Amino acid sequence: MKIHEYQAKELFRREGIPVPEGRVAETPAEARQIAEDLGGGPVVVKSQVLVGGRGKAGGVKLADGPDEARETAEAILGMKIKGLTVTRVLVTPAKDIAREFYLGIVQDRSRQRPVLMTSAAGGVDIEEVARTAPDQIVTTPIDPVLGLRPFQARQAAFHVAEGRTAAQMARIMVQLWNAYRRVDANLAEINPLIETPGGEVWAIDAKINFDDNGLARQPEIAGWRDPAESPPEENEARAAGLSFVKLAGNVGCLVNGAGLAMATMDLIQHFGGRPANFLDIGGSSSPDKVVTALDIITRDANVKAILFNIFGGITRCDDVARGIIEARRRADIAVPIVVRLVGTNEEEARDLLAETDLVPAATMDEAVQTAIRLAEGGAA
Amino acid sequence: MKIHEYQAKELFRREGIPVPEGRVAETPAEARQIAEDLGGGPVVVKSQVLVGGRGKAGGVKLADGPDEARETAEAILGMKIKGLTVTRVLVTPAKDIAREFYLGIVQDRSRQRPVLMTSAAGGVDIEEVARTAPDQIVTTPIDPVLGLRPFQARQAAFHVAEGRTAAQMARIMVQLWNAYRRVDANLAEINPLIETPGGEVWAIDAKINFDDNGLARQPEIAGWRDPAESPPEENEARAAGLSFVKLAGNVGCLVNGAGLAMATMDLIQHFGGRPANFLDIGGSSSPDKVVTALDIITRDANVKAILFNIFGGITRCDDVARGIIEARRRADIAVPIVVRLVGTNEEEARDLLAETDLVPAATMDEAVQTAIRLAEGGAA
Amino acid sequence: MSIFVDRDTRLVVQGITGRDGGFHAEQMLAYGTRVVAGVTPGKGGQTALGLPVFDTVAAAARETGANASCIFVPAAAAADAVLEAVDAGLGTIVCITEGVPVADMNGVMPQVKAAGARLIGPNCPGLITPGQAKVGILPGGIVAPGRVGVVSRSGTLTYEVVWQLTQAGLGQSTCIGIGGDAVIGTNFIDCLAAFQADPETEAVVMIGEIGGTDEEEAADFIAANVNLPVVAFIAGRTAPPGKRMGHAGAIISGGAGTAAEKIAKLGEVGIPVATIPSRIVPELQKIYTPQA
Amino acid sequence: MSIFVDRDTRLVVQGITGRDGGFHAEQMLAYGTRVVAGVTPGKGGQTALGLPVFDTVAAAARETGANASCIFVPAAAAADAVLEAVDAGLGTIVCITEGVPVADMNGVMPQVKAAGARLIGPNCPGLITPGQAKVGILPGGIVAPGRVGVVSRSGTLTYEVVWQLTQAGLGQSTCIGIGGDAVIGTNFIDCLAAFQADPETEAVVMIGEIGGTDEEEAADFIAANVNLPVVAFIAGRTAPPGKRMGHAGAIISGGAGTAAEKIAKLGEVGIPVATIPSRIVPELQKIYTPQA
Repeated sequence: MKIHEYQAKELFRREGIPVPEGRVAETPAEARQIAEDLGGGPVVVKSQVLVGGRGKAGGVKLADGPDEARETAEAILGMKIKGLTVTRVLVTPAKDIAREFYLGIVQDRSRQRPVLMTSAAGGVDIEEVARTAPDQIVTTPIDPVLGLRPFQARQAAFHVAEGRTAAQMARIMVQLWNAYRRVDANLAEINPLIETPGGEVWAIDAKINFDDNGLARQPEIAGWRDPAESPPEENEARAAGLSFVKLAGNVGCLVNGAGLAMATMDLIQHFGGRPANFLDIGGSSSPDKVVTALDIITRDANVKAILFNIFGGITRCDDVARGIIEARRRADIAVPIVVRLVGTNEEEARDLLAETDLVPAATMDEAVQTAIRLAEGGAA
Repeated sequence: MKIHEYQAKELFRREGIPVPEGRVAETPAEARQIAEDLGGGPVVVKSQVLVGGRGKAGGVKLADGPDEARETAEAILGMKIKGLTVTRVLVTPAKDIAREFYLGIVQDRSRQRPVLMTSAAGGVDIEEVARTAPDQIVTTPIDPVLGLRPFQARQAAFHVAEGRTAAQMARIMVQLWNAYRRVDANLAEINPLIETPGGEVWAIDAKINFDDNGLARQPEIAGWRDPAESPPEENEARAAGLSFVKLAGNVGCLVNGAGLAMATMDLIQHFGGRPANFLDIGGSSSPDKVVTALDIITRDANVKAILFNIFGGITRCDDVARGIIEARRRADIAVPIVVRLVGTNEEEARDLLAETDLVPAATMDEAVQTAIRLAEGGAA
Repeated sequence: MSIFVDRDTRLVVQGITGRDGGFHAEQMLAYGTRVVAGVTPGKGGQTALGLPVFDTVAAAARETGANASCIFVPAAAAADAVLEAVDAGLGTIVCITEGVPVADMNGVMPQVKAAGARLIGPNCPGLITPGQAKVGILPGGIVAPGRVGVVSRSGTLTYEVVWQLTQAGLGQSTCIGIGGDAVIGTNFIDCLAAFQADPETEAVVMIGEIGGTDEEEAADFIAANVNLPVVAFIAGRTAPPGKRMGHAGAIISGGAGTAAEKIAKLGEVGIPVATIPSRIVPELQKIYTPQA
Repeated sequence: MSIFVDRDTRLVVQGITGRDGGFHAEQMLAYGTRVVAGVTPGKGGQTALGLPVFDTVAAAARETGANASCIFVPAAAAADAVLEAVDAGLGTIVCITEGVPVADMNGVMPQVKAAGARLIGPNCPGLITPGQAKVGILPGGIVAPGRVGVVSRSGTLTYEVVWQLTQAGLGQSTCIGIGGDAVIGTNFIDCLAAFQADPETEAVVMIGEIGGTDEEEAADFIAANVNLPVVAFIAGRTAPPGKRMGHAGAIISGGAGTAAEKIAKLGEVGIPVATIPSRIVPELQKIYTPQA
């Protein structure tokens, strides 16, 4: 899960990280008022959308005082950035920049622990730096139990800076770690952390992503979820306990298990078709879940055929078939449905399906090819 | 540092430990009101003084309803328990007791970590249990970094109890550890933790002692210090950065260093005298500290002679002597003062002292014997 | 003739009185696994499926000589359940629970390693040594004893592949699902090393997916240390970047963890990568014929 | 001819630009200790007392080959300073700072031990090997080279005893103040083992005080492992129970840690305990005559 810059800044502020003041505006007039409240000097008006590259897209602009802030907000509010409409802007004082640094803490899968990444190359895309000039990044593994020790932070900070600036940076690193740890983040980033010509240090951008598995114990953070982060179907699926990702094709898929769901999606493409989604309906085969899944999938007008790919495993296939038939009965569906069921009692299941308009298939390959053909208007 | 039961209960409550409700009364009328607010049933009226053995001293009494609570509070308020006057009572609902357990976390010096102690022998003096029936105590060392793991708590809890009671107890153990850790305690104790006939579990007493070195980062706790815990002179000394313990004798001591101060105290007794105090004036010899120390010591009418025992070490003895002379000039002191100074420039120091009414001495033995003689009215 | 679990496995089921724990304990017993005890705090002294239930894993291990555990507790209690099994001296710990926070797993792994224990999972289907022991939730009906080792990050996709192997007459030494989370106790390399060391495993099928670099590291490991025939499959060729595909670990982030990279790397070191699941068995048959 | 520090000690002073750190670094230099660097974060590149100052201990160790550290930082930063020295690979770390929270020291000790480093203190005067190296705040003027090892929980009481030894012509191999806190890095047993192993230490004076059971454990250790003559002194015979006597560790609590118990235990294993400080030298002379 992601949150907005202004929310990440709030979490950073709680830890003591120096973040410039600022507030969120939903209208140009509010933006003007905030700029005035901030003293009337130059401000930055920053679109709050959950995608990267806001700056390049024109979603971050300098404004010289309240009137310009209003005009700038007017231009930015309503903009579309990578498909997302800007409904909020953060208005925050502009800071003079002498130097820009990068600070980030991210889960390192190979090391099975978080790492602090520090670089004097701030303000740019850190993944680009990692690719082109990895020696410009200092990597500090963080002991998952001991946490980031202040001395480790100092070692990293004095590697990229010096004097009072480095000492402040080291304190900010520990505060960033505290933020990361406290909210079950898997990414916490300040890019850039700036030094002003006068030697002040400020976190002028802020980003935190969360470990979805940690959200159960982070009720405040979970409540900050912006539905605009995902298409509405994905939010609805999540609420129903389904793992769903929308794609652009015409074959809707319902699969049990994430790996099998990915493989099904791949197989559709392999046989020249186009999957409409990734959908893992999980271990249970309750008709309620299937109905919700069918509802979400068929709302997409592109979907011309639906494919069930279920490896029954321990669950009896006839039970699964009965669940699908019940769901199909409750949902009003116009497109053909191909069902492939493997596992205990798969013959009984096929007999059950034979009495319906569901199209049975024996193998994954057969099921996928049938679904593609049907989606393209062919016959079962 | 110690805090009262009602304060410890507040800290326990914050962690979720089941503590019966209750409030503190300073007058019998308040006690009556609290008992009424608690529903009018039987309550316990508990003196809040910072010493053990309140129960035996008659400072904890059952009262059958609000009127009896007022009478009981009247009897307890104003009582003296081990020299401390009761000014507050905690009024809390009486609970029926089926079983009593002991839970405590304490710093184990040898293991260099805290240990959880669990016993089915609750409600009695745990040190007595440790002496007479050590096998009735389950000791669980706590990893200082990992903390008390829930499974360790369960192992201990299921050793002394069973079923739902043990499961609840295990949760309380982890909560007790969280309290201990969060406030830099060196003792956190629930004695007894009770099970009611209906199977409820309650912490009906609570005790927390603190690591004095941790108080610097525990401003809330430090603010809870009850001056009644120590004699006023000790509080005053602490405020001045002096380490002072009041004793019953007639030779006041000012010594630099705690070990030397203890040895000086021992030596006075060894030679038949009676030390009036333990006082470590610390590393510096600033006249201000010495003036405060002299002031505190001479306020005790028992003190008939004062002994300075200073091992100069790196500090020059003539500087120390000048400090003492200056302090002596500023303080109006009627009793004789013996000064023993060792270290760099000790001869110069003795020359300086020779011009004053301070009585110089070359060795600890000589200094102590002289001070005892003077305290008993003898001549220098 | 297997890795990690076999006839000598004496299993305790943590969370045996829960719905999933109870159901799968029964399935494991039915398969013939030597399940010796269950653990549910507060239910010590009861029995479940005819097995004694203990309040703690330590008591269960002491009383029954258990040497392995299968964990079915809620996500919030999973890390502690693993550490309890480690503390009780169990050598093989299989954590089925899904949704365990990454920070919890980060904290658990150093303790597991320090104790020399083997943790499989979390969020995994467990493992099965056909004819000997099934620990976890893999369906016993799809496997057959044999000499192909199967290791996979998936659940049902593994079943699909194992079922195809069985139908083709290719039995398995051990089938293991290592789990789809970002931090797992046992990875491809651990399993490959164990299969290589197992005298009765003759070939390996490895099923990876997008996210992380475990498959790439496994490729290097195979090149240097494994002389068994290995066939791979990677799921998620068509997954869009930045989206979590069900599994917490299945995400292409920052341009890393794509199927293309993994497939290229495996190809570089000479490991055949099946394009689709139904090609796994034929690819294996090209380079491996079971001994009579 | 010494324990823990000697001519080969290459010392970094953490907190060299502070008041105490600067003063005592100067005293150590004046005594002849090979102080090679100072560390103060943010002052790297400056010099202090003619020594290079670094921002981190790691940089100081790398640039100067330091192998030991003396710490004079505020209490809140002390645990981190110790871990920084451990991380930089320094083998001997002397922490003078007082007021370090017990929880911090609990957390530090496992790391120190895992690294195989030696921590002395905190809240200690440090140690001195006469004529070779002084690390800490013990006054250099009171010691003399020789063959008596001195180990003590006190500061000025140690000076008193060492000064009496020196005046009696009994020089010292090493004098070490282990500190008065409840949790310390090096205890009596560690020092006794080192003195026993040191070919040039011929006798030991051990100065204990009330609180804890270190002296009792030391008595058992001496009985089993030390054949050097040992004389002890225990401060606090007349201390009232439940009162902290200055040192955080000097408290009789729950009836444990009394001087009487310690003296009895030492007596049991045949260690003479001087009744008053001025009897320490005579007691030692009864059982030990320095070789010519």
